[in-house]
Amino acid sequence: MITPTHYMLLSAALFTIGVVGVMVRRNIIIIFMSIELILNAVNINLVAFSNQLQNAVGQVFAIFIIAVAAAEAAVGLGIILAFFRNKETVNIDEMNLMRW
Amino acid sequence: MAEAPKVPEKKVAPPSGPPDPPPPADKAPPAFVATLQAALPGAVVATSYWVGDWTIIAEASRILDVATHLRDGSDAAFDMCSDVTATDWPPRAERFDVVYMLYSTRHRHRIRVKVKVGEHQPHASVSGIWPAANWFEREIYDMFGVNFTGHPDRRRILMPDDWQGFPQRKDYPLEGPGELLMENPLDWLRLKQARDQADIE
Amino acid sequence: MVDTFVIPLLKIVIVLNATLVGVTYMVLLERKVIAWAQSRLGPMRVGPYGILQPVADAVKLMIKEDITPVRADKWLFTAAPIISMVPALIVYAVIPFGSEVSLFGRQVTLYITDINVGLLYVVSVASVGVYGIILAGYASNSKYPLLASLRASAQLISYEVAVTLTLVSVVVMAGSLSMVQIVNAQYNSHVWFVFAQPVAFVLVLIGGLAETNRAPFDLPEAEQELTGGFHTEYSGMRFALFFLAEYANMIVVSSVVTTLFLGGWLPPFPNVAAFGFLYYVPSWAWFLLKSFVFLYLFIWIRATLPRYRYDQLMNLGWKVLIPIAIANLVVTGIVRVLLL
Amino acid sequence: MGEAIAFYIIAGFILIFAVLVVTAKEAVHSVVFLVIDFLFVAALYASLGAEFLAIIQILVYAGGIVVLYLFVVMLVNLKRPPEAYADPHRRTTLGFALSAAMLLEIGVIASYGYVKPAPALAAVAAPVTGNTEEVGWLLYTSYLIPFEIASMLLLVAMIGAIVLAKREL
Amino acid sequence: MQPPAVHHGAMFDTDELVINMGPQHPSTHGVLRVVLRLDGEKVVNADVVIGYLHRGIEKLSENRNWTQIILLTDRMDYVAAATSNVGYCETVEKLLSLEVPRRARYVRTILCELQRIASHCLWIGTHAMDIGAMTVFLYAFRERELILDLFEEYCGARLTYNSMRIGGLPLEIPPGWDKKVLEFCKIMDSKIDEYETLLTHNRIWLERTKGVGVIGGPEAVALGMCGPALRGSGVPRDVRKDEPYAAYDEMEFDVPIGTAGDTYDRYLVRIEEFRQSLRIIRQATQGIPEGPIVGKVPRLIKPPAGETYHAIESPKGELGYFIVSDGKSTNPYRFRVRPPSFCNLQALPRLVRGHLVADVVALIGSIDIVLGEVDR
Repeated sequence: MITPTHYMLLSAALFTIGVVGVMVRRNIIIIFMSIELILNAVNINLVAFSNQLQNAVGQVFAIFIIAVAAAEAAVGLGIILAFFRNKETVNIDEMNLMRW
Repeated sequence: MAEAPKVPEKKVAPPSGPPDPPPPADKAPPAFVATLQAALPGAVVATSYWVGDWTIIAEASRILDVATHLRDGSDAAFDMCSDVTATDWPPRAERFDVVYMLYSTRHRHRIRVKVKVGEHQPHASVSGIWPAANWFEREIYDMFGVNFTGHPDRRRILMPDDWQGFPQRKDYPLEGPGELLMENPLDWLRLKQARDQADIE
Repeated sequence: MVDTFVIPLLKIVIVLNATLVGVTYMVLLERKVIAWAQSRLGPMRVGPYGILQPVADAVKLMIKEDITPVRADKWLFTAAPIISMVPALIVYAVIPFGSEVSLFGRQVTLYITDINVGLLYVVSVASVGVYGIILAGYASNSKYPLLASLRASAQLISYEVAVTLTLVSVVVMAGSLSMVQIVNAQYNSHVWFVFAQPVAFVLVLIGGLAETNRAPFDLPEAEQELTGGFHTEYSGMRFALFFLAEYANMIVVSSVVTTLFLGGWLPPFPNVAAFGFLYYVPSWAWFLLKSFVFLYLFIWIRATLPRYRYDQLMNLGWKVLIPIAIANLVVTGIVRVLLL
Repeated sequence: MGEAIAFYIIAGFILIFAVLVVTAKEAVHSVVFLVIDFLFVAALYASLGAEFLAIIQILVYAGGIVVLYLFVVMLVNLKRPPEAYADPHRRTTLGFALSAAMLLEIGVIASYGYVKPAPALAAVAAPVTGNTEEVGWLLYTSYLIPFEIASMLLLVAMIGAIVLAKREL
Repeated sequence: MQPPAVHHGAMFDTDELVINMGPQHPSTHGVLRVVLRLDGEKVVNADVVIGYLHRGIEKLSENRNWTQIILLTDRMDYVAAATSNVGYCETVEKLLSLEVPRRARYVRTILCELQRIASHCLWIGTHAMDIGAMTVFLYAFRERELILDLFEEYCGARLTYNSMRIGGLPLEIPPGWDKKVLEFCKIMDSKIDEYETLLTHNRIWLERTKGVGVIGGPEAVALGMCGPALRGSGVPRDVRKDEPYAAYDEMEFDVPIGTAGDTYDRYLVRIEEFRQSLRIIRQATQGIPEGPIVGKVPRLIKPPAGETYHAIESPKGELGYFIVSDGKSTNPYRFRVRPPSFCNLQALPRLVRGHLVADVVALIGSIDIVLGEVDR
């Protein structure tokens, strides 16, 4: 029997992997992808509870999260491109200036 | 099989230049030639007429002035440089004839301008006057080694960039340099000189 | 047990094989039709009128040396053709080839499955197929493929937006995302959607051409510009997979257009009693006939039209197709709410 | 039983590919693993009866957002990842400390689940006719204003991305 | 190990990409190499590299006797070999001050114009193919085949004809050949319309060619462009009209010119040239005079010392020969060809700047080059 606990465990593990990615990796693109993993972990939770409660509100929120993720990716990648054009790097440690 | 009797090849002395016959008395040069002579005294060395073509033989050092005048003069208006080429006359001191074939799309007439250029003598490029001359002069540089100055992009054009020698010169062998030239140009030169010596003897 | 496992598995096997054979013969058909358009004969040597040409092609491609460029990303280079082929095949899961037939006393539906988000499934699986092309271009580590895959990703995503927006208006008409329900809706509304949604039909057709990289939108593989585009570095069977995927996608697009706009397996005038005799023709035959019309149209267009330029393609997608699609959707919505 | 098998397989793959995303040497490989990961997440959604969300996950996430990532990775196509010449494990301690804390939390949750199983809740609202209709109904009634705000957000993001990425306007 | 201080050498940065188009490329029409600097897909600069097909024809010719050179001229513009033959023979005749019989001049005109149609057929086919319309290619080759058949009947060869002799023609035209030529004209008339229905008003074709590679008349003249590429920019320069050779002074024809100077106008000019060529062929074929086919040619051809330049209008433009004779040997002292493709190709970097990669292909097609002639 799969209970919401299982989904929460899965979600928490995925979340952890995402956080470790953000912490350890220095390539900003991979950091962005780790953030996507974190968002997905949240979504899994929402959908699991939505299923448990037989209520679609959780799915509605998951859709909002996907919309936010799309917005975040668009702007974030735009920043990365603009940055790369000027500094030729995607290493987050070299992003230490507010302007150039 | 009987050997055909070997006819010893007659060594004809290489010609030292084109005849450039002067125009016959009943032929008057086109009007713009007179204008050119008036505008740039001394720039035109001679005029020549042969099988219907007029040629101006100009002073090499003043080619830019002549070219500019021929392009901008209203009676000349040679807006199109239809060809630039060279001829090699090795016995002559100024061994190259650089020949400009000009055409006017307005007056629909042609003229040939010819200058004599020495082997290492710097010669002004006309590619600033007619952009078309750019590649033609590159080809002349590639084939004859005429030393163009002021050319925007003086590289070899048809031959590989690292080619040794100038293939269209008369003293360049028809069969090409062979492997030896590519590997060791000095040895090749020695061998060639030895062969020429043997030829003369 | 038979209903849950055996029959679906059998259907999957049959559909997969039919697809692959169909795809190989699609290549022959294209070569023949284009040859006729160009006053040539086309393949004539292998078998009578060249009908065994696909076999020869397959043998040739399989025994050909499979080259991997030295500096390519080997892992992705191998994966890319597979990534492009798999989505092209799994789309067939939801395509209704016919209604029901009785075989050996069983009612068998002529589709593998009918999921309630069928149309969205088609669109989403097709969107994953983009990766094959992008990764192929990237993994080759060569400039022409890289340019091609940049082109491809921009093109496919743009036209996906246009097509998906257009499909929404069909969904509004049908009231369902299920492929089978859409066909049934056309039966119930007494009219094929091509007459109810002519604008959407044209848009989906154009978008479909672009999504499958067919002429005049075959920029990612434009031979004259990019020397073959994303598959420049591919050879042998891996190249064949790209090739098959392209033709499989063509069949998918024709099938989807048939289902959405031409009433799928329904004969013409399905509700008119006077034309009842058309039901004697089996439903799958109608479906195949209609799909064939579109396949022929694709080939015909390829033989006729020059190729668009990259910027013109993007302008067409974003400045023409998407606004029209949105306008069409709005009009459809208003009409639907007010009149029906 | 079938449900459990499906869950464990899917969950296993999700975690494996998530780890691969974070550990892959090349950014492109990371992107590919991310796509595969998202496909498995979609499968998980489907197994939870959220078909519409599953399809949206594939269509928007795998087919849209990640293509964007791939696009940027290709544009920024570096010969080697930044890790090759910058200290790759600068925050390793912090990262692992954090993950240890996280694991601890997971352990607590898991043990709590054993001690006090979640009560099986009764269905609050009966499903309308299907998953898509249900989600759509909620989106356009109760959550209309958040929906509109999300659309505004996307518009702003779109304009922002164009402004940022375009060299000269 | 010291890490590199500055990170450079990315294969693809977002600024510029250098891409080598050719020498092995499906649409460079031979072994042309164009080094493109791209910004995204936009061409920032282009460097044309030629010489991959250089065979030293000029040098070779200076070591062959005057008649042997005719067959070397075949190898230059190999899609319009007869035109090169005519140009060379006329230059030598000019040096010799030789009168060519009228019948020979008429046949030369017919051959030149047939050759122009054949060359333009090849051009329209490859140009349309470069832009993606592949059917036109096969249609055009179908008609080119008919011309090759006519040439085969006349001189036995299908590509490198060697179809001229100094002072006239090598062969009398076969009986009934002129009828066949007229028949071909009738077929070709309808086929030109066929090409036009496929292209001229095709929206995609218009979008791909209009406003692409615009060059004004004076600039084109200064760059040395010639032939249809120049006439597309509105300069009415045609050697056939301006400096008539063969029997063109007796023919009635118009010189079509464009207005915009873009790829589409160059296309229209060439399409109209098809029609004008047919007009010339009809006039010449119907008016072939009787008489000898060879003039009074000396047994040993040895022009007097002197030099001359003579140009004719090849399908690509002004094909000029500059020949110097030293009057003593049986070979030319200097043999120089002014290849029209060479000059047109020179304008390519100017034309492609600011356009997209796809336009580079369209423009290479639009200036109609043959690498055999460019590299010689």
